[in-house]
Amino acid sequence: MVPTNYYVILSAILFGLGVFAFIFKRNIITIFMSIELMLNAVNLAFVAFSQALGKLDGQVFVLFVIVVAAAEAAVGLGIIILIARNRQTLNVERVNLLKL
Amino acid sequence: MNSFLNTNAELLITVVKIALLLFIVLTVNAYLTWFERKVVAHIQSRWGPHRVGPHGLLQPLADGVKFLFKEDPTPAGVDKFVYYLAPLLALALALTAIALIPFGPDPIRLLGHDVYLGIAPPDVNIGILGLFAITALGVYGVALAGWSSNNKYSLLGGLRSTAQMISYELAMTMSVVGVLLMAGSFNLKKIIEAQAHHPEWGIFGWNIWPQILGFFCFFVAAIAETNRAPFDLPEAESELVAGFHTEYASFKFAMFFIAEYTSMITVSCLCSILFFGGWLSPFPASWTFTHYVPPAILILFGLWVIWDGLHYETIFGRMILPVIGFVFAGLGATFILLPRVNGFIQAPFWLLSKILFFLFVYVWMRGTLPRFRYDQLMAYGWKLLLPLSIVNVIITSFVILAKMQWWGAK
Amino acid sequence: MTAPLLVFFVLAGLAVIGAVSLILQKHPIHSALSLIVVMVALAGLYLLLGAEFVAAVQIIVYGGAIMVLFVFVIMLLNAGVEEHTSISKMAGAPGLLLVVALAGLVAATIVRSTDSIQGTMQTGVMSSTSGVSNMIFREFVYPFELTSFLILVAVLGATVLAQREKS
Amino acid sequence: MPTYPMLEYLWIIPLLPLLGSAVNGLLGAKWSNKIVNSVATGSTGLSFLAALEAVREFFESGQQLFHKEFFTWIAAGNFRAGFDLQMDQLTVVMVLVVTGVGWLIHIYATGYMAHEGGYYRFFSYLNLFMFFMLILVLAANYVLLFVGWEGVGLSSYLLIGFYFLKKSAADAGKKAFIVNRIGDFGFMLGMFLLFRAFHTLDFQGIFTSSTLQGWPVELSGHLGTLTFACLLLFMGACGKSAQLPLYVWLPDAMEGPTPVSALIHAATMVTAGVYVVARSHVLFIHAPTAMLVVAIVGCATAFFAATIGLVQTDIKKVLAYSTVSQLGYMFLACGVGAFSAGIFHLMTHAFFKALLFLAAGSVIHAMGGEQDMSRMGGLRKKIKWTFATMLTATMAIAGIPPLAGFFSKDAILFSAFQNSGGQHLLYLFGLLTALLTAFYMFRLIFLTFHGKPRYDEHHVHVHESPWNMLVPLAVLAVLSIIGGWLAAPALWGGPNYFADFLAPVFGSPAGVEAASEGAVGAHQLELVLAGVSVGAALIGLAVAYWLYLKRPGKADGLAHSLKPAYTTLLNKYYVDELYAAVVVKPLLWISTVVLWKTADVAGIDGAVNGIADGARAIGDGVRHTQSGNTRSYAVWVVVGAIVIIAVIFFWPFGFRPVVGVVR
Repeated sequence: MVPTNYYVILSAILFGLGVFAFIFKRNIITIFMSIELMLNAVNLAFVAFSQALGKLDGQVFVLFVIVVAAAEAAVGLGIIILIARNRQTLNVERVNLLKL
Repeated sequence: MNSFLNTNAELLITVVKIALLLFIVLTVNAYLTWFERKVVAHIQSRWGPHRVGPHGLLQPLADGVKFLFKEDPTPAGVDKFVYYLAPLLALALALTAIALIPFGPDPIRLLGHDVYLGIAPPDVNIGILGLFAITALGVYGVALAGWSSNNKYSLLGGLRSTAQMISYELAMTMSVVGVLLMAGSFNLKKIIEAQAHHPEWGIFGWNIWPQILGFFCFFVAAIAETNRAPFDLPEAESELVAGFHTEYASFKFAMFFIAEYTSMITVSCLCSILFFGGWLSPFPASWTFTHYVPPAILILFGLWVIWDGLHYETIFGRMILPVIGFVFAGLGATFILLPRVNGFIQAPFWLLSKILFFLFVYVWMRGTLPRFRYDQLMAYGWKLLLPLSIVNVIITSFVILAKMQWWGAK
Repeated sequence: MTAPLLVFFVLAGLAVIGAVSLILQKHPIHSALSLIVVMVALAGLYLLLGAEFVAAVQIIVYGGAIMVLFVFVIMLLNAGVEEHTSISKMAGAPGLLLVVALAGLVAATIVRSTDSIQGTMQTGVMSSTSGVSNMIFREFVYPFELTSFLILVAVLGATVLAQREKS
Repeated sequence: MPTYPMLEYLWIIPLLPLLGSAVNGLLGAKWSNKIVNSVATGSTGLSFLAALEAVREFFESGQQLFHKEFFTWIAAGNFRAGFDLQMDQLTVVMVLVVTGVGWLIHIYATGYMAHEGGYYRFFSYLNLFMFFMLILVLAANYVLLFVGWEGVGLSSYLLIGFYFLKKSAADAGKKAFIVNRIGDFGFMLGMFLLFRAFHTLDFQGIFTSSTLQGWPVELSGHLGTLTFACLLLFMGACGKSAQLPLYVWLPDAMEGPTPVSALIHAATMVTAGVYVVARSHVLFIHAPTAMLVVAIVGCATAFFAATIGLVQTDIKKVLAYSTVSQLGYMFLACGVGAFSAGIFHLMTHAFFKALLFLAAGSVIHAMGGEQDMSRMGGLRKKIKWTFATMLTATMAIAGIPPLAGFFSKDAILFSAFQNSGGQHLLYLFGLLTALLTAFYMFRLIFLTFHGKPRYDEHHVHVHESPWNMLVPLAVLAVLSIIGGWLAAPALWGGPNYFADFLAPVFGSPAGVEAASEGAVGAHQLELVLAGVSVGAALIGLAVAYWLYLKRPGKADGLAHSLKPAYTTLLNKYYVDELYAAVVVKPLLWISTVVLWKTADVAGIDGAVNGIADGARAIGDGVRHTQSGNTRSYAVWVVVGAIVIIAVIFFWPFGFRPVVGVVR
C-alpha cells in the first residue's frame, strides 16, 4: 500500500509547479492550464485523503471541483477568445488596461 | 524457462493475447476495406475490386504493401513531434478501446489459468466508462494531426472533427445512461447479463426494445464519433481535400485508416453489447438445439463458397476458393462433433455476427446517405440528439422507478 | 518495492515530468499535451487509490472535454510560440522566492497534518462508484443542483461572450 | 357610545387644526384660495364647536376636573409622561378663548391675506399654531404642556418670518425664537426641579402632593425648591409673555401679518405664560418670594412698556407695547394672588386686543399697507365700521365703564391694592399705567381717525374692508363690550360670577377674602378704587385730546422741550442696543473666534482634510502596485496565499486548523 504522504507530497509538488507556471508563463491559455494543474493537484490530495480516511466525501468533492473547473474553462476560454479578438495578442503583459 | 512460465504466466498470456488480438484486428481491418469496397460497389452496381485474387480477395494485401513502400514525405514547417505523435495516438487509442471489450463470458483453462476472450477481464467495474474515456481521448489524434501538419485544409478538418466529436460525445454518453440505469452497472458483462434477465424471452429481452430511442441516439452519435459517412466532414474530399490527414502519406496515413476502422469495430461491439444482447443468442435459452445454428451456418456458407469457387473464371480462383469453403465447412463439422467446443463458441459466434451486421450497416449507410452540411451537423447533434437522449434518460428512470414502486421488481 | 509502489512512482514521475514540461514548453499546444499527460497519470493514480469513477471522470471530463477545449481554442486562435516579455518586475526573482516559499509551506503543512492519519490508512478498495453516487444524490444533492445551475450559467455566459456581436 | 363622547375623545379638539394644517400644507399649494379657506376655517370652526360641546358635557357631568390618559408617550423607570388631557374651569376659559378668537381671526385672515402669496402656507402655519396652543391648554402634565409651549414658539417663529424675503421679518423671527429659548431653558430647568421634588410631572400629582402632603409654605425671602422652581417657570413665562427683561421680541414680532399679531402676539400665545403661572398657582402660593417677584416684574413691565408706547408712531408697535403692558397687568394680578382676576383680564384682553389689532389691520388694509400714524388722520369718515369697532376696543382697554377692560383692570388694581402688603406701590404704578394706557390709546385713535389727512389722497384710495374682515370686528366689539359683565355685580356687592366660576380651580378669589373681614368696607373701597381708575382713564383721554386735537403740534413742542426723555422713550430705553452690546456682541465674538475659527476650521476641518490628504497620499503610494500587469497581480495572490497558510502553520494556539479538518 502506498502511504498517503507520498500522494500528498506529490500533490504539493504539482501544486507548486502549477503556481510557478501561473506566475512565469505569459500566454493566457497556458496560465489557464496552470490553474487546471493546481486544481488537479488539489484533487489528488482530496482523493488520497478520502481513501486514507475511508470516507467518500473527498471523491464527491473532487467531482464538484471538476464540474467547477469545466465551468471555469468554458467562461475563461470565452474571455480569452474575446481578448485575442480585440487585442490581437495572448500575452498577458500586453493586456494591461487595468493600469492607472 | 519453465519457472519463468509459471511465475509470469499471467503476463505472458496477456502478451500473447495482445499479439493475437492485434493480428486479428488488423486482418479484419484489412478485409473490412475489401468488404466495404465490395458492398459499396454492388450498391452502386459495380464489381468493385476484382482483379487481385479471386473476388479481389488479395486486394488488402496489395494495399498494405503499397502503404508500406510508398514514399513518406514530411511537409515543411510541420511541428515534427506532434506530427508524428498524432497517428500513433489515434491508432493506440483505437486499439486500446478494443482491448476493453469482452468477447465471451466464460474462460478457457490454459496452463492452470483462466483465459478470457478479450484482453481485459470481462468484469472491469467501469468498463463502459473506460471505453468512453478512451474514445474521448481519441479526439486528440485527429485534432493534433490537423493542427500540426501546417495546412489550412488540415487545420479546418481538425477543427471540424474536434467540434463534431465534442458535440456528439455528449449525446453518446447520455444515450447510454438509459442502458446503464437498466443494468445498474458500468460493467459490460453485467450489462449483457441484465439483458438475459428473462432467459426465455430471447431476442425480446434485449435492450433494443425498451431503449430503441437510446439506440438511435447512440448509433448516430457513434457514427459521428468515428467520422464516418454521413458525418465524414473532417475528410470531406470535396471541400478539404482529405481533411486532417491531407499531409499524411503511406504508413502514417495507414495508421489513421486502421484507427478509423478499428473504432468502427469498437462501435459495432458497443452497439451489439449495449443494445443487442452482446453474446446472447436470439433464441430462448431452453432451445438447446439452436446451438447447432452456428455450425450449420458455417457449413452452408462453406458449401456455397465451394460451389461458387468451382466455376470461377480464373484457375487460381477455382483452386483457392474451394479450399476456403472447405475450411469453413470443416470448422462447422468439427463444432458439431465436439459439443463442448460448440457450446463454447456460441457466445463469440453471436457477438461476431452482430458485429458484422453493424459493420455492414456502416458500409450500407456510407453507400446510400449524402453528407451533412456543417451547420446541419451541429444543429442535429445539439438540438435533436442531445434532447432526445435526455428525454430517454428521463423516461427510463421513471419507468424503473415505477417498477420499483408498484411491481417491486429488482 | 511492491507493485503498487512501483506503479505509483512511475505515474508520479510521469505527472511531475508532465508538469515540468508544461512549464518548459514554449508552445501552448505542447504545454496542453504535457498537461494531458499529467491528467492521465493522475487518473492512473486515482485507479491506484481505488477511485475508479473519479479516474474515469477525470479522463472523460478533463482529458476528453476541458483539454480538448483548450486545444480547440489554441487551434482556433492559431496561437504562436509564447513571446518572452518580462515587463513585470514582481514576476522575476521575488516571484521565484515566493513560489518556493509557498510550496515549502504547503508541503510542510500537509505533511504535518498527515502525520496524524498515518495509522488510519484504509486497506482494500471500497466500491466507490455506487457509494459516490449515493452520496451525491443523497447528502450532497443540493450542492449538486447548485453546480448544475453553475454549469448552466457558465454555458450561457460563454455563449454570450464568444459570439460576435451582430453589426 | 360613552355618555360624554366629546370628553372621551377630547383629543379631537386639537386634532382638527392639525389635520387642517397637514392638508393645507401638503396639498394646498395647488388649490385655489377658496378650498384652502374652507379647510382652514372649517377645521378651526369645527374644533371650536367641539370645544363648546366638550365644555357643555363637562358642566353636565358636573365634575371638578376631567382627566384622561390617552396613551403613554414617555415611560422611563417610574417616570411617566403620557398624552393626557384634562379639563377644568381654567381650561374651559382658555380653550374657548383660543378656539373662538382663533376662529374669528381665521375668518378675518381670509379677507386680509386674500392678495398675499403663500396663502396656503399661511393658513397651514396658523392651524398648526392652533393645534399646539390647544395642546398647551389641554395638557395634563408639564411635559405635554411644554410640547405645546415649544410648538407655539415654532409656529410663532414661522409666522413672524412669514415674509421671509424681508430681512427685518426674518431677523424678527430669529429674535423671537432665540429670546424664547432663554425662557424655555428656565422652564425646562423648572420642570427638572419639579420632577426632582415630586417624582412626577402630572399637574394632579404635583399639586396634591404639594397641598395634601402638607408641603411647607416657604416663607418670603426664603429660597427653597418650590421658590426656585416657580422662579424658573416664571422665567419661561417671561420669555413667552414678553415680560421684562425678555419682552424685546414682541415689538419686532409685528413684522408678521396683522392677523398673526392679533392671534398669536396679542390674544393667545403671549398669554401662555400667564396661563402657566395660573395653572401652577398652587406652587406659587407655596412660594411667596416667587409671587412677589412675579408681581414686581409684572408691574414694572406694565409701566415700562406703557411709557414706551407713549411715543411710538407705528400703529402696530403702539399696540404691541400696550400688549406687553397689559400682560404685565396680568402678571401683577397673579403676583398678588388674584389669579382669577388675571385670567379674567386675559380673557377680556384677548377680546379687545385682538379687536384692536384686527381693526388696525383693517386700517392698514385701507391705507394700502401704511403703518405710520403720522401719515394717517381723518379716516373717521372713510372707514366708519373700523373706526367704531376700534373706538370700542380703545375705550375697553382704557378702562371706561361699562366695557370689559374696566372690570378686569379694576379687579386687578383692587386686588393689588389689597394684597400688596401695606404699601401700595404696586397699586400706584398700576394706576399710573392705566392713565398712560388711556393716553396712548386715544393718541392712537386721534392720530389715526381725526384731524386732517396727512397722506396724499391721490395715491392712497382708502376703502372699507370686505365683510369677512368686518364681521369678526363686530363680533369682537360686542364681546369686548359685554365681556366683563360677568364680574359686574361684584361692584355693587353682588357675587363675582367669573371668580366663582374659577373658584374650583383657584379657591375663593382674593376679593372675597378681603370682603370676609368687612364686606361693606370692601365694597366702598372697591367703588372708590373703581372711581379712581376711571378718573385716571379720563385724565389720560383728556390729555390726549388736548395734545392731539385741540393743540396739534403741541406734542412736538413738548417732545422738543423734553428732548432727552423723548429720545430715550423713542429708542425704547436703548434696551436692544444694551442687549446687543452685552449679550450679542460677545456671543458673536466667541462663536466667531473660538468656535468657528479655532474649533471648526482648525480642529474639525483640519482633522477631516488631514484624513483626506493622508488617504490621497497613501493612494499615491499604493497605486504604483496597480501596474495593470496581471503577472504581478498573480504574485500578489501568491503572497496572500503564503500569509494565510503561514497563519495556519504557525498557529500559536492549541487548536490547529488543518489538523482539525483532517481528524
